[in-house]
This record gives sequence, structure tokens and C-alpha cells, in this order.
Amino acid sequence: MSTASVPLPNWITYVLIPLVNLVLAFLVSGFVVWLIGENPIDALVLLVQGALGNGEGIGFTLFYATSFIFTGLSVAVAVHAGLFNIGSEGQAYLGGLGCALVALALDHYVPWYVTMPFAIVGAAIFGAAWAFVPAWLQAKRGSHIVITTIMFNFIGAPLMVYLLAHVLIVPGKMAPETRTFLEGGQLPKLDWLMAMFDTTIGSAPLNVSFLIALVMAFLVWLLIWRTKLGYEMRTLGLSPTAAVYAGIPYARTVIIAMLISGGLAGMMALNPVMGSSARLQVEFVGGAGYVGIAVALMGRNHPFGIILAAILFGVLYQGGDAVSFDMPEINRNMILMIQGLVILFVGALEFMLRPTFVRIYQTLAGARAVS
Amino acid sequence: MMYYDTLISILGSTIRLSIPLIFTALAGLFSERAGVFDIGLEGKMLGGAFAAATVAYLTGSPWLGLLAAIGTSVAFSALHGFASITNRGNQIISGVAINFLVAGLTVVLGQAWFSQGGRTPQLGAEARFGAIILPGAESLRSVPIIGPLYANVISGNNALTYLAFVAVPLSWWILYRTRFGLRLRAVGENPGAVDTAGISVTWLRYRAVLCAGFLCGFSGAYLSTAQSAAFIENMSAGKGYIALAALIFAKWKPVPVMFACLLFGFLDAFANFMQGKAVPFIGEVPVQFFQALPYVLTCILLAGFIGVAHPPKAGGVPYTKER
Amino acid sequence: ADIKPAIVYGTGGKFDKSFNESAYNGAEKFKKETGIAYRDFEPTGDTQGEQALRNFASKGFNPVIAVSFAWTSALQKVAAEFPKTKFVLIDDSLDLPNVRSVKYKENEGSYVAGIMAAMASKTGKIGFVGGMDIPLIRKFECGYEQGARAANPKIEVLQNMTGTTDSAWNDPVRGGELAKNQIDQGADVVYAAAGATGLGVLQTAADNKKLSVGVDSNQNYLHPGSVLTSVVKRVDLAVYDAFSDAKNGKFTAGTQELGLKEDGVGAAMDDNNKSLVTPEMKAAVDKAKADVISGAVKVHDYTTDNTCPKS
Amino acid sequence: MSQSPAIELVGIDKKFGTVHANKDINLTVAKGTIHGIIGENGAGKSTLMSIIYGFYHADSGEIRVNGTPVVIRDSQAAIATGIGMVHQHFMLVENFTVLENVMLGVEGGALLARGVASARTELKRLETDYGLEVDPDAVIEELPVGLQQRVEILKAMYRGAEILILDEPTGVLTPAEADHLFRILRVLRDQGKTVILITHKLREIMAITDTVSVMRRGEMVATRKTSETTVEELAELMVGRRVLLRVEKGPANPGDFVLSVRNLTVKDSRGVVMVDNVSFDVRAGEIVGIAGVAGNGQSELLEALAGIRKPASGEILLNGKTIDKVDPALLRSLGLAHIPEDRHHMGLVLKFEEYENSVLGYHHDPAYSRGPFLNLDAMRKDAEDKIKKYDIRPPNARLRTANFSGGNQQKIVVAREIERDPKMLLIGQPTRGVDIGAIEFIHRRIIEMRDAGKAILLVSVELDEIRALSDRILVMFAGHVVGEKTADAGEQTLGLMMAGIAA
Ligand SMILES: Nc1ncnc2c1ncn2[C@@H]1O[C@H](COP(=O)(O)OP(=O)(O)OP(=O)(O)O)[C@@H](O)[C@H]1O
Ligand SMILES: Nc1ncnc2c1ncn2[C@@H]1O[C@H](COP(=O)(O)OP(=O)(O)OP(=O)(O)O)[C@@H](O)[C@H]1O
Ligand SMILES: [Mg+2]
Ligand SMILES: [Mg+2]
Repeated sequence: MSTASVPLPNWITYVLIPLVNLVLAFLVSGFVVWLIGENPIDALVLLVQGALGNGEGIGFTLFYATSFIFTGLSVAVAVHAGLFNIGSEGQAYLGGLGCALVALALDHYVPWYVTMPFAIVGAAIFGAAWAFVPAWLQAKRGSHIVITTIMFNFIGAPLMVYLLAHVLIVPGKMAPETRTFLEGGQLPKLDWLMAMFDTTIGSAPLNVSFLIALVMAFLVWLLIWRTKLGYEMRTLGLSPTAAVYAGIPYARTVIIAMLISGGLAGMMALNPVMGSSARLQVEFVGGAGYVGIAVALMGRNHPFGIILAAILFGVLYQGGDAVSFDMPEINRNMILMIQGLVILFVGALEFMLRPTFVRIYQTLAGARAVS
Repeated sequence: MMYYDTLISILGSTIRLSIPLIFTALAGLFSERAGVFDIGLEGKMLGGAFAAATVAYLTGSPWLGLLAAIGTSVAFSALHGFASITNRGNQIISGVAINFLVAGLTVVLGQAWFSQGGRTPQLGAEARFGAIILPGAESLRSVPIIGPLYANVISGNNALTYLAFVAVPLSWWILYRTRFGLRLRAVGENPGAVDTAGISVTWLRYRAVLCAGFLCGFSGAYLSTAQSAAFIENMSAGKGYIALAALIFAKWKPVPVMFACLLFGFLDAFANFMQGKAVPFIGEVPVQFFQALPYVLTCILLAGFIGVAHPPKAGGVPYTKER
Repeated sequence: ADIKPAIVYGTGGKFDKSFNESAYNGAEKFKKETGIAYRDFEPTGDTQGEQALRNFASKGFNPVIAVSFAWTSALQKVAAEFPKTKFVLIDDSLDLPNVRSVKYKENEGSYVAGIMAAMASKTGKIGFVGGMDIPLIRKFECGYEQGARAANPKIEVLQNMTGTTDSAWNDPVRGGELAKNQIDQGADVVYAAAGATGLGVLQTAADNKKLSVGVDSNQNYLHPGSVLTSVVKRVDLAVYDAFSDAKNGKFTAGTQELGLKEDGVGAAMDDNNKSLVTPEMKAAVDKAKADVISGAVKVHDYTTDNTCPKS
Repeated sequence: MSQSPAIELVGIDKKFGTVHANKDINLTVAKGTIHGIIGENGAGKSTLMSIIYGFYHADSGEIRVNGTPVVIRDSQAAIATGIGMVHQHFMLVENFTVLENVMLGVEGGALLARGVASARTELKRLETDYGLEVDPDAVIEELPVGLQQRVEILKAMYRGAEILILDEPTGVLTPAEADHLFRILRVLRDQGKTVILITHKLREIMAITDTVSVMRRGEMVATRKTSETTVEELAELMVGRRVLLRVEKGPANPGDFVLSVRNLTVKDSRGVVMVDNVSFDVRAGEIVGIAGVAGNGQSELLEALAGIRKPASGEILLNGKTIDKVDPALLRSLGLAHIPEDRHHMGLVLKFEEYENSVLGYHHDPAYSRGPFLNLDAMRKDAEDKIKKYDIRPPNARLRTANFSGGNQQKIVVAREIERDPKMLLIGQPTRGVDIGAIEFIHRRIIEMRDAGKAILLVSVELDEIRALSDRILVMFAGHVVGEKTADAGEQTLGLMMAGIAA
């Protein structure tokens, strides 16, 4: 009998199988590490220790995860409305402009907690604005949103470089970046959070935007599964014809979903721009928008899953750093490859082991039923 | 005449920039017409480029390099097939995974083998696809209008360029004139129909995906052994995504795919050419404007001219009989 | 004294055949001569850069070299946290008691290359391909243009920038295409200041039997007989000196601006380009160098006012 | 002469996860007969047939063809064994031509050119032999469903099927088309071929089959010679209780005009005029039936009235007020409810849980929401009430809608729309593919609605249904309303009007 429709308990589906897949990914990675001539076990220990072994490592891990939560949520919200937003990268980039302008304008005058709400709004508005045109083109002209959002990534990059290199740059400075924000434009670090667990954050840039990300995850959950708008988005995403039948306005829903998606992507900028480097730089997004796609897909577009997937990627980023710091042969490209393997095994090959688990489960469950 | 020379130069550039797009978009065509989305074109192209450069360097033969590129790219296709066809995984995740994997792996191996920062050693002329001068190119050059066009745009390209233009009609012929093509188009629209007709959906989709790998091998080899003379980290630089855009732009049809790729190539070439030039009435425009121009124009074209593009109906959905 | 030196490279990666690789070569040379090992790290982004600097400092590495203006702000923080550690910042300046800043007068090196390019050009057109459009690259371009004009007032300089993302430093395909474009428009010498992108520029120039100018490291060997010269930036010396000074207890903070005078920049001459450099060219280069060093000629620095005067 | 049976099933068992779709089925189908199979929605008929066709694999059991046990690994093997199947949900490639669909899988060589020529001739032959007329170069999605089904039959014939399985073929056909189909089936039988016919329509079973088997909840409960059984007995076997086959209804009591349509013209997405200058009224307390062969503009009319499709010209008045916005939500708020023809694509979101579908279109109702939020408790409570009241099975509001059988899915839609207590109810094909137990139930609800003074517009291709329920009947042909009849008009008359022959 076929196994596809045999239900498995949630703890197997959502916990055990992904874990086993993760182990497989690491086994293959370990093989490559071994080929390169390093000890895979040592590398793994370094990775886990570097990412989770101390307060600072955890701080970095969560810092990276914060960005991925935002972009993951951004992708997921759009997916629920049936839209594949590949533009989170560009929307986040523009979001950086939004929050930087707020920070530059306010940091002289007010403390961070006054700046923050404006910065959130600023980042969200700029991110949303960058999503608006593709959304409008999709809604009104039927232009494929996958292409238009990719195009807008490519359009956003030159725009930002122009602004940073010619407009916002500090005269006499080499790097195309804004001036450093004063305290009033910086998001404070979460030392107290780590202190609660009796460890110190060290120099890790984990900051208040982590909490903002968690709040956003909750709000997205609320939006998708508890609000009428979320219901309309899901209807549209799952069956556009049923949405027409139900009187759900297509253009409006598409545009709103994309604005929310773009806004979430834009907020990602809070983390690196105001939380870490305290200035706007070229390329600060650094691919987090694309990682967001993987995070959303691996998290099954559910905020809780997204948080977990984002943390997994945070572990890889931070742990990878730690490994490459101590093992010269293992560099950032090895980490990139390991990420690929993790996405492959945990994401794309998620069903590979399912039949096996179904058989084992049935044997065990059967044995229990008999006895 | 000045303007004509300029035009010739831009056309030549258009061709050079379009070739990897054409191969890659055709690759996407085979895969997606069979109902398997392929975001991993980028990665396959990159993997192909690495293999081609490595083998061409070691053997001194660009053709062996091409073979290696095809082999590598086909292997990644098989992986994509294993994940998304056999195991019914999400096709987009699988593609994204391959992109990450290849981006990292090529450099890791490159560094381990050549110690040049993930680059492969520079290839000599004999290990690359060199320009092929068509008969009469030199003598015809002086003929007005036609001459320069023939000598500078049509002649003087490398073997892969001509192969790309052979691949387009060939792909069309395969899709619309052969049994394989008929079945391939059917499985992308309604795999149930294919299955009940007694054809294996799995094997059919595998073959389509392998075709995609085959074609990506050419674009990879083009990048590292024709257009450049070495593999360099991430040298595909987003071309896989642009090829996908061209594919959608062309509504998943072979000949329009070629024109879409040429259009993208032309926009790119035009933007390169316009950089740093004064525009009448405006004066010098920031470089970034021209760098954004191809993408802006693409959006305008999409909005204005092509309307809704319907992907193959079963695209992106793994085939399952059971609900 | 025993030292534990470390390097944090720029995001181009240590084997970029140009800027970072030059730093790497300096460190290797030091290692070979003294037997003192060093540690290095290739960050991918801003956060990692800061993390790496701090990591090295906190683990007792000293001196620590930050090879890129991208780490300026990061170093500002980290250097304040570790006042006992000696840092070196390449390509930008920081006013801190434990930081040595090393800046280069790329405009001067480019000026010399511009003179050579203009003299080598038969068409009266030369080209420039930059990486990303940032002030530093404009500085290269501006000096090059000024030099070319000094040699041939009617020279036409075509210029392109490769891109707007990090891949602008790593896109030889586009670099080659831009170079081909310029060649089609008549340029017969093309100068690449674009990291690994430049490899494509040099390749295309060689393929089309034209001349090119390399950057940062001596790239003349890449295509002997086609690379006219390379505008070298002696980051290797800066690294080597910093390590040696630290070892000998002679480390000083403060900003160094290295130009032609200090041999911090220059146009590479070696066997690979010997056949391309005519005696007149050689003479003109020597004269220009003397003029710049003496102050008779002032090469404009784009970054001082973000403009490039066209005269 | 004892000829071995065409098909023999022994102990066939099949589970989908926890659903036991076929339980130890034994069945014998004699050669050269038409064998009917009936059963309620979800009884497991399609599953059983798909097993014979190699589309699914039985968990256990044996299949014998012409007396020899066979292993049918896939459809290819079934085809090779001489089995052909017309699926309940068509297996056609919609953007292919008829010819391409017929050829798919039997192209006759690696290149198409030669196969195309021979397929053309073979199609011509089938057309003349069986009256299976269809333009080989027509694109499927542009054909009416009746013709699409003909293509499915052609596919099977083209592959040389000796045993032909038809899964609910008449659900989408007019009486005339159904009669035509039956003529073809008889010809096939007379040529010695074997036909297995699944249908919900007992009348058809009685009219055409030689033997009939009844399935209930995955089990084969009975097999009868058609000549030795009655409609009543079959109905009882199917449902497991006595059912009333006739709809009882009193005379209508028409009140005010609720819906008025004036000179309405509607085009489809390709710009073809599908509804041409149509005018009529529906009054409170009456059922107006629209009869017609599928594809004569009824669907577009219904969509225009429901606010889904923008009319090209004309006027629609609801309760005397002109409706000039294309907005289903607005119409709903004015008391218009709509049971769409296509429950899979319109009426339901198959991936939603049941309770989510039971508020589709009404999610703004304060009863199901609080401000911008949904009131999930209220939604689930409401869904459970409807599940009880409409006997929706399985009674689980948290089950994915896709996991309900077709009839139960239809009940979910019907419950949602009727329970709104609308003033005006638009109904499209309310019982397509629905078993008689459910049909009886749905019909009774519709009559109750009418008696409660609601205005009802009913579109159906089932002439029986139209005649049983309607108080007035409008017949549509080629976009026009070609005539109006009272409920007692004869089938003959209506049939002719539907064919555009008489008015
Ligand atoms: N971790 C997860 N990954 C993927 N899908 C999930 C996950 N958790 C829940 N879901 C699915 O998301 C949908 C919403 O789940 P959620 O927990 O938000 O609400 P619920 O379970 O319906 O409500 P309640 O918890 O109030 O009973 C459900 O269809 C559920 O199956
Ligand atoms: N592919 C499938 N995956 C899971 N469950 C299925 C599948 N197909 C059918 N089922 C379930 O198996 C049972 C039998 O379904 P089947 O389609 O055979 O019924 P049926 O008698 O044909 O009903 P109908 O008259 O509605 O067509 C139902 O409960 C159905 O939900
Ligand atoms: Mg829950
Ligand atoms: Mg059925």
C-alpha cells in the first residue's frame, strides 16, 4: 500500500524527519570537509560551539536569524496570496534607505525609543513602496510578478549605489555609506536578554529588532490565520477562481499582500542598519532576501516554522564563521555549500525518508496494537 | 556611417551577451514545459562553467571541457529530478538548494585543486572556443551595410554561438514534431492524461530535466571557455534568473525565447554602450541609470505588451495520484 | 619581540589577483623571512568583518590588519575596545592612537599609466573599466584621464562601470564585454580598475590584440605583450612593514599617504611589458614621476571634492 | 457455451491512508455485456475502476481478464490488455487538439508526422462507424464538455479497447447526447465489446445495462440482472434505506419580482457573445428553470447574474434596483446567494478545512468575524451545525475539503448558500455527480426555499431535474432564450427546443 496519505504524528513530521534530514546534510558536508583534508567532527563541534556554545555565539546566531525571519515572513505572506515575491532582497535594500533617513533625521534630537517607531514605519514604507510597482503591474497588467520583482532587485541596487556614492556619502570618506548614527539612531543590544540566561552577549550585535521580528511573526500568524484579510489572501492564493466567486477583490488583495510583504522585507533593514552597523552601506542586505525564500519554504510558510528555519540558517552563518576562523581550509564557500545541502535535504528532499518512517511507524504501531 | 558602426558594435555585443541566455532559457523551456520549475538554471550553468574550465585546462581541449560541462550540469539536473520528481519535493527549494550548493562547491574545489582563490587557471587560446571566421568575411567587409554586418556580427563568433542558433529551431522541432515533444508538452499541462495514456510521468519528466541539464552545459562552457578564459567565482552573475525572465517573457515558446534573449542581450549591450555618453538635452546621466535601464525597459515591455503569461498548468506541482 | 600578526581581507577575497592578494603576498613574504606565522580571515560582509577584527584582537593577535575601507567603521569600534592592540587600516584613515592608516595616492599611479596609455594609443582613444561606481574608482579614473591628457591633449577617454552590486568586482564576463565595446569604439588601450572583473578586461584586450593596463598587483604577467603596465599599489609593503615594525617595536600610529614619492604606487615595469614600453614612453614616465614628486604637477584627487576637472 | 468472463475481480482491497476505499471486492463482468455500477458518492466506484485500469494499485486481490490472472502494473499494461477508461474527471490536455490528445501514448513512431496521418484516417473511420463526430483539429479547451467526453471515448477506441470503462459519462450530457452515447455503447456491445458504466442515474441503468452491481461504503453489496430488479430496489441497496425518488411539491405561489433581466448580453473571455439580448424575470416563491445543452450561454448568464462576469450590455435589477457593479460581495449583501456550477474551482477552496469553506464569501458577516478578525469559534460551530443538518460525511469540520467525496463537497456548498436564507438563489447544476440520496435531499431543500417565498433561478443540464423542480422553464439555445414553457411541458418538446429546432 502506498504511504503518501498515511498520516504520521506531528512530532515525526515536523521534528524527527527534519532532524534526520539535517543529519544527512551534515554527513554529506562532512564528507566534503574530509575530502578537503580537515576533520569533519572537529568542524561540526566548532560549528555548533561557535553558533550556540556561548552567549556571544548565540547573539550572533540570533542576529543573523533576525534578518532571515523578516525576509522569510515577507516571502511567506506573499506566497499565501499566491504571489512569489523574489524581490525581498531589493525591498529590504530600499527599506534600509527608509530607516536610515529616519535615523539621520532624528538621532540628534531624540532617544532611540522615539526614533524606533518612526524607523520601523520608514523601513516598512520604503520596502512596501518598492513592492508596490510589481504588485500594481501584476494586479492591473498581469505582468508576471516573479520577473518584475527580480527586475526591481536589479533596479534597486543601482539606485542605492547612486544615492550612497553620490548623495548620502560623507565627503572625504572612501566607503559609500552614510555617517554613523548617534545613539538616538541606534537600536540597543539585547544584553539583558542574554543576562537572563546567565551569559553575556559580548560583542554580538543582537538587538531590539530581534524582538520586533518575533512580534512581526506573531502578527503575521494573526494576519494569515485569524483575520478576514488573511482569509482572503489564502483564498486567492489557493484558488483564484474561488476568490472571484467569493467577491474577493483581486487587485486590492494582491496589492495589499505585496505591500505587507514588501514592508516586512523593508523592516529587515532595521537589524543590520540600525541594530548593528549604525549606518547605511552598499549591499548591506547581503543575500538575506534570497535566503528568505529558502527560510519561508522550509518553514512551510508558517511563522513558527519560519522562526525555526531562520535560526537554523543563523546557526549556519555564525557557526560557519567560527569554523572558517579556526580552520583555514574551510572558508565561506564551504559554508555556502553546506547551506545548499541543508536546503536540499531538509527542504527539497523532505519526503525522501517519509515512506521509511511510515513503515517503521506502522510496524511499531501495529506491534503495539496487537500486544 | 558612424552610427552604423556603432549599431554593428552593439549588435555584436548583443549576440555575445545573448548566447548564454539562449541556451539557459531553452534549458528552462524543456524543464518547465514538462512541468518542472527550474530556479536552479543558474547553478547548473555555474557548475558547467567550472567543469568546462577545469577540464579544458587539464586537457587543452575546449570540446572535452564542453563535455565535462554537460556531464556536470546533467548530474545536477538528475539531482533536481531526484528531489522534485522522485521524492516530490518542492521544485523551487530544490533549485535554490542547487544554486547555493554549486556556488559553494565550485569555489571549494577550485581552491583545493588550483589554489587561486577558487578560480581556475587562465586558459590559453587553444583551450578555448575561438572565433570562427566565416568564408569571405574579410573580402566582404568593405561592402556597404551588408559587409560590416556579415564580418562583425555574423562571422567571427565561436562555435557555441552558432550552436545556440541551431539549438533554437532544433528545440522547436523536438517539441512540436516528435513524440517526445508531444508527451513532454502534455506532461506539463496534465500529467494525469499522460499517466492514463500509459506513459510514465516520472521517466518523461526525468528526460525533460536532463535535456535542461544538457543545454545548461553549453551555457556554462560558453561562459568560461568562450566568453572568458577561466572560471571565476559566481561568474554566472544572475544570468540564470534573467534567462527565466526571458522564458516567461516568451511565454514558454522556443522561437520567442530566442527573441526574448536577444532583446535582453540588446538592452544590456545598449546600456553598456550608453554608459558615460552624454544624452541630448540632458547631458551626462549617472552610470547607474544605464545599469538599471535594461530592467526598467523589461518592466515596461512586460506591462505594455505581453499581458498575462500562463505557465504550463501542471508546472511546479509534483505529480501524485493520491490526494 | 614575538608577535602574533593577523589580517582581515576585504570582501573581494584573498586571491583576487590584485588588491587583497597583494596584502597576502606581503604577509607571505614576512612569514618566509621571519618564520613567524600569521592568521587571516576572509569575511563576506560587514558584520563578519567586525566580528573577525574583534575575534583576532580578543585572542591576542597583534598587530591586526584591516585590508579595506569597508572595515573603517568596524575598526573604529574595535580599536577603541582594544587600546593595547595595534591595528592597520588600508585605504582609509582613522584617527586613533593605536591605528596606523595607510592610504594610497592611486591618482598618481593612474596618472603615470594614463601617460603611457595615451602614448601607446594609435587611435587617440583609450578606455577605462571600473568596478562599482564609488569615489575610490573615480579617483583611479580621474588620475588616468589627467595623465592621458597631459600626454595628448586631444585624447578621448571612454569609461564604464561594471555594476552596482558586489559582483561588480567579480564579473569578468561583463568586464570583457565593456572592454570589447570600448575597443569597438576605437579604444586601443583599456585600463581595468575592477578587481577580478579586470581579468575579463585584460583577456578581451589580449584576444583583440589591443593593450590593457592592470591594477593593484603587477598583472603584466597575465598576458605578456598585451598588458602595457599595471598600476601597482604596494599593499604588500604596507603589510610587510607593519609586521616588521611591530616585530621590531617600531610600530607607529598615524596616517601614511603613499604616492609615487614613497613608492607606494607606481607603474609596473618588468620583462613582460618590456617590448611595449618605448624609450620615449620611459622618458615621459620618468619625467612625470619627477614632476609629481617635486610637486610641479599636481594630480587631482577625486575624493577631495568628488569632481574630476576636465582640463 | 461457457465463455470466461471479460473481467473478474477477486478480493480487491484498497486503502488511502485511513480511508478504506475498496473492501474485499468480488465482481464478475460477462463478455459482451453492459455492466452498470452504482453507489453513493465516495462508495469507491472510481477507485475500483482505476485499479482495473492500472492507475492505482490494489493493496491485495486479483484481477482476471478473459479468465487469466493479469498483473496490471500501469495504464500501459491495461491498454495492452484491451482495457480503456473514460475518467470521471477528464484526462485531456486542454491546450492540445483533439488529434494530439487521441494520439498521446500511441503516436506510432518517434516522429509525429506519420502517426498524424494514420490517426486522421482512423478517427474518420471511428466517426463513421460509431457516429463519434468531432473536429480533429479543434482545441480541447474550446470544446463543450459533451464533445470533450466524446474525445475521451475516441481515445479509448483508438487504442483498441475491448473492455471500456466509463466513469459517470452522462453527468455532463444532454438527454439527446446521452441517448447518442447509449446508442454507441449498444453498437459496441453488439460487436462483442464489454462496457462497464458507472452512473448515478438509475433511469440510465435501467435503460441500457444488462447487469448492475451496487457499491456501498467501499463494499460490493449486490449484483442483479437489470431485467430482474427495479429502481426502488436499487435505490434502497445503494443508500441502505428507502428513498423517495419523486420530488413532492405543491403549486407555486409567486409574489413580487425579485430578479429582472433586461436585454442582457454577455461575452466570454475570448469576446464571443455567449448570452444574446436576454430578458426575463424571477418572482418570489417560484423556481425558474433554465434548460439547455451545456455551452449555450447558461454558464455565462449565471456568472453575469452572480456578479462574476461583466455584462457587455443590458440591465440587471435585484429587488427593483439596478445593479451596475460587478461585485459578488455587494450582491451577497443584497440577499443573493449562488451555488456555482463548478464546485471544485469556484464553490470551494479544496485545500481549506471544511469550516473555512462554509463561510466562503460571507466572511465579512459579523456572525463570523469580529472587526478585522475571524471568529473561528463561531465559524466552526456554524460549520458543525450545517454538517449535522445536511448530513455531511465524514462529520469533521477540520478535515480538508479535498478529502470529502464529490457529493459531500456539493452539500457543503449547498448548505452554505441555502442557510444564508437569501432572497434570491442562483443555482447551477446542483446535483452534478451527486448520488441519489443526496439528490433527494438537495431537491427537498430547494423546494423548501421556494415555499419559504424565495426566488430561485435554476440552471441544469439534467432535463429531469429542471422538469421536477421548476415552475416555469426557459430554454436557452445559442445564447438566446428560445422559449418559455410550464413545468408540465413534455420532454420531447423541451428536447427539440434545446436543439434549436422548434420554439
Ligand atoms: N509548523 C507548522 N508547519 C506547517 N504548517 C503548520 C504548522 N503549524 C500549523 N500548521 C498549519 O497551519 C494552519 C494554521 O495553524 P494554526 O496553528 O495557526 O491554527 P489552528 O491549529 O487551525 O488553530 P488552533 O491552534 O487555534 O486550533 C493549519 O492548517 C496547520 O495545519
Ligand atoms: N486519490 C485519492 N487519495 C485519497 N483518497 C481518495 C482518493 N481517491 C478517492 N479517495 C477516497 O476514497 C473513497 C472512495 O472514492 P471514490 O472516488 O472511489 O468514490 P466514488 O464512488 O467514485 O464517488 P463519486 O460518486 O463521488 O465519484 C472516498 O472516501 C474518497 O475520498
Ligand atoms: Mg494551532
Ligand atoms: Mg467517482
